[in-house]
Amino acid sequence: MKYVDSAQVQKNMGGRLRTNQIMKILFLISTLIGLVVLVVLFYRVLADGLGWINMNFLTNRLSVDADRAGIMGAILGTLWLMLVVAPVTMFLGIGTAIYLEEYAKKGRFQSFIQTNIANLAGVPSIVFGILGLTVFVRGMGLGNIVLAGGLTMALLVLPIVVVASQEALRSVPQFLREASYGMGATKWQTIKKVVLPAAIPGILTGVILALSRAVGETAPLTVIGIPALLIPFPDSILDKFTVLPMQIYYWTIDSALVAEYSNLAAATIVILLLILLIMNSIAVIIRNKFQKRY
Amino acid sequence: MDNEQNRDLKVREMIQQNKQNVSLNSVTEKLMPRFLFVVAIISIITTIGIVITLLTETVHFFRDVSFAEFFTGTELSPLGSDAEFGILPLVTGTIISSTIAMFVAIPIGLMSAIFLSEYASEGVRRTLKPLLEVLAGIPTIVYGFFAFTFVTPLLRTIIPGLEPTNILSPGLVMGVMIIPMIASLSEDAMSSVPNAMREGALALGATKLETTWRVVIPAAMSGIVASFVLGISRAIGETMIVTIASGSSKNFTFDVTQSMQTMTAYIVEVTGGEAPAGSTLYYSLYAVAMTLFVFTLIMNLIAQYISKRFREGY
Amino acid sequence: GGDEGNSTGLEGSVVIDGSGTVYPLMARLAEDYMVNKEINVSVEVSRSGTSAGFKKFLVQDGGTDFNDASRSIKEEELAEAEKLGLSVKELKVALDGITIVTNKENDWATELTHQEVIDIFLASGGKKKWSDVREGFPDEPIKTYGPNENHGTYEFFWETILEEQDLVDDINLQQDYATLVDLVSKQKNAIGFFGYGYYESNKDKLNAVKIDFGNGPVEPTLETIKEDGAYAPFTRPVFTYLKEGVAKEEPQVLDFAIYAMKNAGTAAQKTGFAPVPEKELQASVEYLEGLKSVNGEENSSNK
Amino acid sequence: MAVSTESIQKNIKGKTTETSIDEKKIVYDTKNLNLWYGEDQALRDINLKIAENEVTAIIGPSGCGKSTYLKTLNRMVELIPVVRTSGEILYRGKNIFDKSYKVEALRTNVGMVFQKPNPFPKSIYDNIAYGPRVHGIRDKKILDEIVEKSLRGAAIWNEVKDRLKENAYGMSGGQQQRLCIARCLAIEPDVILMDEPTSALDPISTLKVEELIQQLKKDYSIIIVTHNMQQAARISDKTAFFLSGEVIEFSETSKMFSNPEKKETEDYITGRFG
Amino acid sequence: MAVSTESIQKNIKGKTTETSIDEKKIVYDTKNLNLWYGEDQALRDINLKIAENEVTAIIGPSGCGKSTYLKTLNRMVELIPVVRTSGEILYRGKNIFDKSYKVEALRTNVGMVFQKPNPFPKSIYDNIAYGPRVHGIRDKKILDEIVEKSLRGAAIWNEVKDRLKENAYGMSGGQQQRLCIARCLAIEPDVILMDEPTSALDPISTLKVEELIQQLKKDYSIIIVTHNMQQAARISDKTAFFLSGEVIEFSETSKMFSNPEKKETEDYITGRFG
Ligand SMILES: Nc1ncnc2c1ncn2[C@@H]1O[C@H](COP(=O)(O)OP(=O)(O)OP(=O)(O)O)[C@@H](O)[C@H]1O
Ligand SMILES: Nc1ncnc2c1ncn2[C@@H]1O[C@H](COP(=O)(O)OP(=O)(O)OP(=O)(O)O)[C@@H](O)[C@H]1O
Ligand SMILES: [Mg+2]
Ligand SMILES: [Mg+2]
Repeated sequence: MKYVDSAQVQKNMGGRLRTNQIMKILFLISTLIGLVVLVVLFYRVLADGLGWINMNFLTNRLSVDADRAGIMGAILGTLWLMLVVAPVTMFLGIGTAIYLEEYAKKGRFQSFIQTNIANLAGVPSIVFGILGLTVFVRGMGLGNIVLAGGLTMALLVLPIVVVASQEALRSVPQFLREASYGMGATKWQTIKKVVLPAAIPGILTGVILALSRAVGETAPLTVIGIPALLIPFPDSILDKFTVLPMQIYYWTIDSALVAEYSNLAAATIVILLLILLIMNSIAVIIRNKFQKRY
Repeated sequence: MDNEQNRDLKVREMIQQNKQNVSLNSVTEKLMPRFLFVVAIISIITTIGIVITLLTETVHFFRDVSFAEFFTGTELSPLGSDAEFGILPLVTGTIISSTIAMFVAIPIGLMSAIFLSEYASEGVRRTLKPLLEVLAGIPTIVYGFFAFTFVTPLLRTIIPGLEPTNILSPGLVMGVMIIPMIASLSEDAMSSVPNAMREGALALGATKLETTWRVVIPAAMSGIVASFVLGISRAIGETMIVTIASGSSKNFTFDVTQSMQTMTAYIVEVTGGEAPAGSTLYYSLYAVAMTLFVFTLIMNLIAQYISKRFREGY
Repeated sequence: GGDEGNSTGLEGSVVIDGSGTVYPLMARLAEDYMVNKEINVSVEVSRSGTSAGFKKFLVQDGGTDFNDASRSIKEEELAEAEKLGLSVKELKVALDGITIVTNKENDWATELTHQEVIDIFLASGGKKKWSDVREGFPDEPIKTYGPNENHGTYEFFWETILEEQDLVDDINLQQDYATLVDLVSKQKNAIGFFGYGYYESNKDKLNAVKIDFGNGPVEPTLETIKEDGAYAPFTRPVFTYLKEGVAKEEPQVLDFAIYAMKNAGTAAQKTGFAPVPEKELQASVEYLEGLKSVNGEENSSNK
Repeated sequence: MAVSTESIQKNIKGKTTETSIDEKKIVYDTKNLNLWYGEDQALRDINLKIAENEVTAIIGPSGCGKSTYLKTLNRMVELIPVVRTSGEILYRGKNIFDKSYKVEALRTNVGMVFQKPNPFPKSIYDNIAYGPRVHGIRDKKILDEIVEKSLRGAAIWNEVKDRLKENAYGMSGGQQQRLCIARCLAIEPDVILMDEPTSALDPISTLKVEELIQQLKKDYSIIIVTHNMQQAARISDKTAFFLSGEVIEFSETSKMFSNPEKKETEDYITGRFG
Repeated sequence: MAVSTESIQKNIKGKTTETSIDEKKIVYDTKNLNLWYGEDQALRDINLKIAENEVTAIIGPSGCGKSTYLKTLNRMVELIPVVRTSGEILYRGKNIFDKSYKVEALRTNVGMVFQKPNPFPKSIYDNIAYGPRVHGIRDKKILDEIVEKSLRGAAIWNEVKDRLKENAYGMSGGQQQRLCIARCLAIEPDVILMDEPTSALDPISTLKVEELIQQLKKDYSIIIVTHNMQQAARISDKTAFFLSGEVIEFSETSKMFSNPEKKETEDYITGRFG
């Protein structure tokens, strides 16, 4: 006895194939939606901002006059901030990764730290802002200076560096370690002279990605409190500062005050995206250049 | 071997000598693990720091405001003379904006993942995926600007009743921001489903769609669901888009055309505005942040649990 | 005003915080000061709000140098200053007119009486629809908007104009003025209030309602917004506060204060405020000059 | 791999195959088939006629193209992007390479069983019901019947009837393979392709599957790739010997193992290479 | 792996080894060594005495514990966390398992060459200088001398002397392996352990490394694991035959290959299994 009516199956076939085709197109369209938004976003920002970008805009100090306003202070502030974030997060991130990969015994404690880092990566950035406000700005009395902002950001991006560094360390082949131990090198010597140099490209890629996250991050700084108008340039990590995303934020919400602020915000976005593009390109170059040499 | 080279070079002796006077090495050797241990602990201290910070001030808050009022109050007017601290408007704002975001991100992200993993050729995938990931690298402030200056006006021409600030526009933009995250993680999960599974289905006369839908996706379900949960967590914690584009009305409503405030936007408002330390208003900041933290923590734990626990046994 | 005096080589920093309403004015003064006068003095302006600003201002050592305020200092804040032994000086910098704004398409409510405005915003006013306000107005719901409680503008509106009675339930209060402008400019039935400056920057998007305070409709302009002008009932002064002790010890703070008072008039007009009468500004300048002559270490008797 | 010819002959002794190819109906007619993986040619000028209700075995050394040929018969080979073909394969008289020919329809008629059991990570029931469901059968009753019939057909019903809702991955390898055969039977195919279906199984499971194949022959045409010459001798009616992508010899199994025509065939069968 | 005993005997014909174990100095004395990977015992009751300035070969089928034993001699095996040992290994009279024994000191005296060449991803110079630097030698002049001497010692100086600053990964496999030997010589070890040092190399490179080993014997004691019995016969003085973690036979290479005592040894040498 036949249960499968082959005539019926044949009849269904056409519809099924059509559905398949339609869905395939739908899937393609879905994939393209994201890209279309990307293009529109770029177009909008460029259309609004490009006309405002010139040498003066890049080198001038901030101003309440849209015509005179420049973002040099914000660029310098961003650089100073990175000068805090980079060493702190590298030190903590790489150190943690080395501990977890090279020293820690695989066990409860190690997996506890690991889980903790995964969770930390999911904590909203604004909560880090509150931590920074409470501990660095108020608790330690630093005020809203580069150092306080940088420490906050460093903790925020720490999980990115830890995870990337762990991966890089894990991909260093065991035989290199064995070669070093075989020469009578100690564990730390082996890590310092063999493992770390071999892992450095992967680690650097992670660090750059972490920094580019920090460059674009706004929420924690709104909590820490960045002056709306800060004309002087910061000269040290103990100075007050503003950064590009904060300036975008203020100019966007102040566009009711001066309509042109909206264009300034767009122009600043163009610069910010350009900086991020450069940073990510460097990361890609490093990754490609040093990929798999053994 | 050239014996004249051997002359008086006695490496072994030199090494022996160095061994005797260099105790620094062994000190480093002993200290390094401990030192690195301390460094590794900092991530835990950070978590503890967050919890303690939030907890101590939250305790203060609950001296002034009862648990019941906070968690069941539908009225939030922290600034007036008769301040009320019901968190529900913020919770609904957060949930609604995240829901809208997930309505965008889940279908589009998943369908992108399906296209990339099941339909696209290797070359197409290798160009499209990084492009999609550019979306993930754009700072949220830029999305905020985009939502405020472009998406909202655009939506208002389509939806007449839409308020100029509303939860819909930032929700949608947030969804776009989360697409690459879901697409990427789901694609990873689907790519790791063995080909034998697909072949089994195709050999039965199933179309690619039927194979994907009924075999690949169920097999990759844990990874896919984990990506959804992480996406939700991300949406809950997202700040700048909603701060800029959704206004600051503390409406308790489910009407997406209205302006609403999320927990994150409330924190920005209160810290950026007047929050004299020690006032109930100031403490409310911590109570809200604590709630936010717990929300996202739960989401993250769920995601980790799912991806660890429910790996299919193929 | 208009002192383009040359640099006297001062250095150091001036930190200003406080009212967001006053922010545009002080930001302009700060910038002009740095650009035109003392290039080496760094002036930074934040706007965490009048009350939060006072918290940062009323600190024994350190703290901000100036606090902008869109209302007068409160009793309890004065008491706090007293406790800390700080002598606080109020400087009136400009006058702001609360402007009632409507949508460009609103062609009916071009003028309203004082009472009608109050009724529209009061819970007890009973004006749910435009037709409730006046015969002939459209039979459509009124949508009310305003800055939220964070702003001195709200406090003034509520305390002085509404005399602390309850606002309508469904009023939409916003933190950012950009949002407010947007909201009113895009809702046909909207009516809102905020400082004159925000109206002036958005004249192309909004209408200002002429108010009849009993002597015929008055349009808010820089002319009518005066303490004794026709728009006086909706006019309020805005201030900045200064700690005398700091002014005496830090010459750049005092110098900035003098510069600000001398130039407040022009700066006010550029930022949508009505200027304080020249006489009053002059008095402030004289008071500040007075702090200069007596050095800090001698005169501390006015505590 | 030294297999003595005698032991094989013992296996096929009992058989009497009198029908010749021409008398039976032809299911598959392969004409001048060539296939390339990119630059590498994997099949050369294959000509083969496969008859109805018979078991046709394909043997040959590793890499000779057995799996490739099998996967060409249901066009699964096209899942590899670099594959190109020339020539024709007529299935029931129609060229499966025709543009208008729907692969899904072909694969519905031609079931396939793989080397490694590949059940879906679903319940036993859902594994079997997958095919019918895909083809539009939703009626619970009918599905129940199909599941039972297919599992009976694959001689595994008694072992699993009490655990139909359990995950298929809880079964042993041999059970999984029979489940895969059952899954294939559920859509009532015409031909069943099997690619070394027992190579991952233990001897006892192998025996069960071999018995099953003998039974299935009544209702289905079966093409089976195997490495195991005794197996080919035991279960097949005809055998094709592949070498380096070519068909060296194709004839009655009894004839091929007792009296191969070609030297290469004999060498291979007697274990002299491979 | 059918190696005729004759061919091996041809290889060792020329050799005359008259010294017996007792006459030579003992470098390593292994006593009742047992080793477990978790639950699995990999070495059973090993007793072996290894003499100075000889080449000792260790042979045996895959998985018999050759590498494990070799890595125990410099305690590298302890890098695997689950390893446990019992028994003693006396190196120059001291038990290397003693708590007070520093592994770094042991490994400084006992160099190791691995199956796959494993140079560091650094320049040739830095590869050689690595060991001395680790042990505190910083003087550029001395380092230069050590590098030259070691590279000469490993018979590779002429091939690389003009490209000392180039990355070691630019070298051929055979060169890399000799570089690894040179790296090992740079700290003037006492013993060199080699784990199938030629198994990843082509025949010509293999020959070069074998010649090198013969030269090094003058100054070093060498223990070499090899799969290649002809190699063991060619280069070693003594041979230990391992089977399932046990030492089955240990004697003069010439004797073992011409006249093995044990049946298992003979079976293995003649290729009857393995
Ligand atoms: N995906 C592929 N891409 C490129 N070449 C392939 C691919 N699959 C198979 N080949 C090549 O095609 C030839 C035939 O392979 P096929 O798998 O058909 O051999 P087989 O006879 O089934 O061997 P086995 O008995 O080992 O399964 C081989 O040379 C193989 O290398
Ligand atoms: N890291 C490890 N963990 C657990 N067991 C191991 C480990 N390394 C080796 N073994 C086991 O120990 C036994 C001996 O292994 P070893 O590597 O010493 O063999 P071998 O003689 O060197 O073999 P080959 O010739 O293949 O290199 C084997 O059974 C192996 O499975
Ligand atoms: Mg095959
Ligand atoms: Mg080994």
